[in-house]
Amino acid sequence: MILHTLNASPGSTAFDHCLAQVAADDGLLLMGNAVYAALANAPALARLRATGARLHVLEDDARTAGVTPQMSEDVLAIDFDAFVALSEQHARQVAWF
Amino acid sequence: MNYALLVLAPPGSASRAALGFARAACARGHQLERVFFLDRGVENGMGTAVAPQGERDLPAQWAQLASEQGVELVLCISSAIRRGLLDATEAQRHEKVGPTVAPGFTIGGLGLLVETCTDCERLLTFGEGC
Amino acid sequence: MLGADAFDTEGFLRHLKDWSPAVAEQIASDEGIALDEAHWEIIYLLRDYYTEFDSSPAMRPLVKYCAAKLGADKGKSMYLLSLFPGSPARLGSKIAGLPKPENCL
Amino acid sequence: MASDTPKASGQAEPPRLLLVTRSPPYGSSLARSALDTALAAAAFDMAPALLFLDHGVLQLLPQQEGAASETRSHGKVLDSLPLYDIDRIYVDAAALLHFGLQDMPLPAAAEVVDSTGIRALLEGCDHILSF
Repeated sequence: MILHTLNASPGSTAFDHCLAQVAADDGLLLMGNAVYAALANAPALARLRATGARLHVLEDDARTAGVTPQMSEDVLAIDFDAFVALSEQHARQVAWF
Repeated sequence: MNYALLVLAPPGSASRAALGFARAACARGHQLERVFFLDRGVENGMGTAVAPQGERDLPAQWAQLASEQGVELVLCISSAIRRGLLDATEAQRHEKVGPTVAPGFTIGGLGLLVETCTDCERLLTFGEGC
Repeated sequence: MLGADAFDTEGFLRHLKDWSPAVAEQIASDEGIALDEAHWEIIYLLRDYYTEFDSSPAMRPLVKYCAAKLGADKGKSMYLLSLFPGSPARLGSKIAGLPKPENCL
Repeated sequence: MASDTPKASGQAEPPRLLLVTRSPPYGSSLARSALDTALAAAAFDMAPALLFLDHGVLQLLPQQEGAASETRSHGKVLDSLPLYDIDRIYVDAAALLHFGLQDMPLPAAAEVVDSTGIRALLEGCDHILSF
């Protein structure tokens, strides 16, 4: 089980490479410019769903970006305490940026 | 658990996330002995940077975490000096104006990052893409 | 003889192009080392290393490089320490006119 | 003398530290930071493994002439990896294909890995540093 932290916009090669490596039992956290993939109508969201991984978004970044009001219900907004909890559950992290 | 963080991102969203994570990890009772700043991450320790009014002063907030939680904030020496981040020793050694490193930060070699990697149970990288 | 301002505060050349065998003698003399054939062999080996790898070696690669180029007898840290006491990679690089090795600790 | 006997490289053991490098060699300094971290880790007997992903495979182009831009040649420093006993080098097959570099000569120790191989590397180490 790997925690993937994704901080690059949908359309970047970092975004694509991350998706290629996410397995169904991994955790995925969208942060920075990756939060736009959490928009309910974003084509990138369908690709995220297809990984089967639990989807999270860093709440502060989503609110800053204006994504929160239009965010998909499939994505769980989390604070830093929950981010740390995710890191406790996953022995390794890969940062994609 | 024993945590270590590597920050590669300059002040911005990824660096704010690293700080938020560091605070939350300490609040959850984890050990965070060292945050290592490498590459553009060293810009978080720029003592001569001026935060825009009304915006977060990241070097000051990192320094606050360091003093409250005993977290060591290390700027990679080779990343730092090429960007003008010098402590008193390096300023003298390279005959430049200084020190320019913000209070609470120290300068050290990559060996300290490696040492941290051997000691910790959780290691997280914070970088910023576009 | 180069003037004092050709060197930084730690005695490394400011401009690598200033290096010559005479400059090596000058740096070595400041370090209290009288250069003999064995020293020169390592000095030119260090310069070859820099040409080949564009970097100054740490101790481990220097030992391996010596072993590969000069044979197992000389590819030993004890041998290098006997020529360049303390920190052979750093002191040797200084005398050979290589960039200051990046501070690893 | 025992202290001069090289340590077994531990090829069978999983790497404790995996460095993932995704940046091209010039432009930003991230590739250089990854490489410098690898050299430091080797100096401290960590036996790091290096994984070149995405644009990171461009770091492996032969005959880089740093002198042309008065900069350090990333390629030449990579040539010194064997002297640091860094002998676990993995290269993203899809990225080689993407850049038309599938016929490029690779370092002797390099192993080309597909998506499954990359996944195994990510799962098989203690810690990952991403650059």
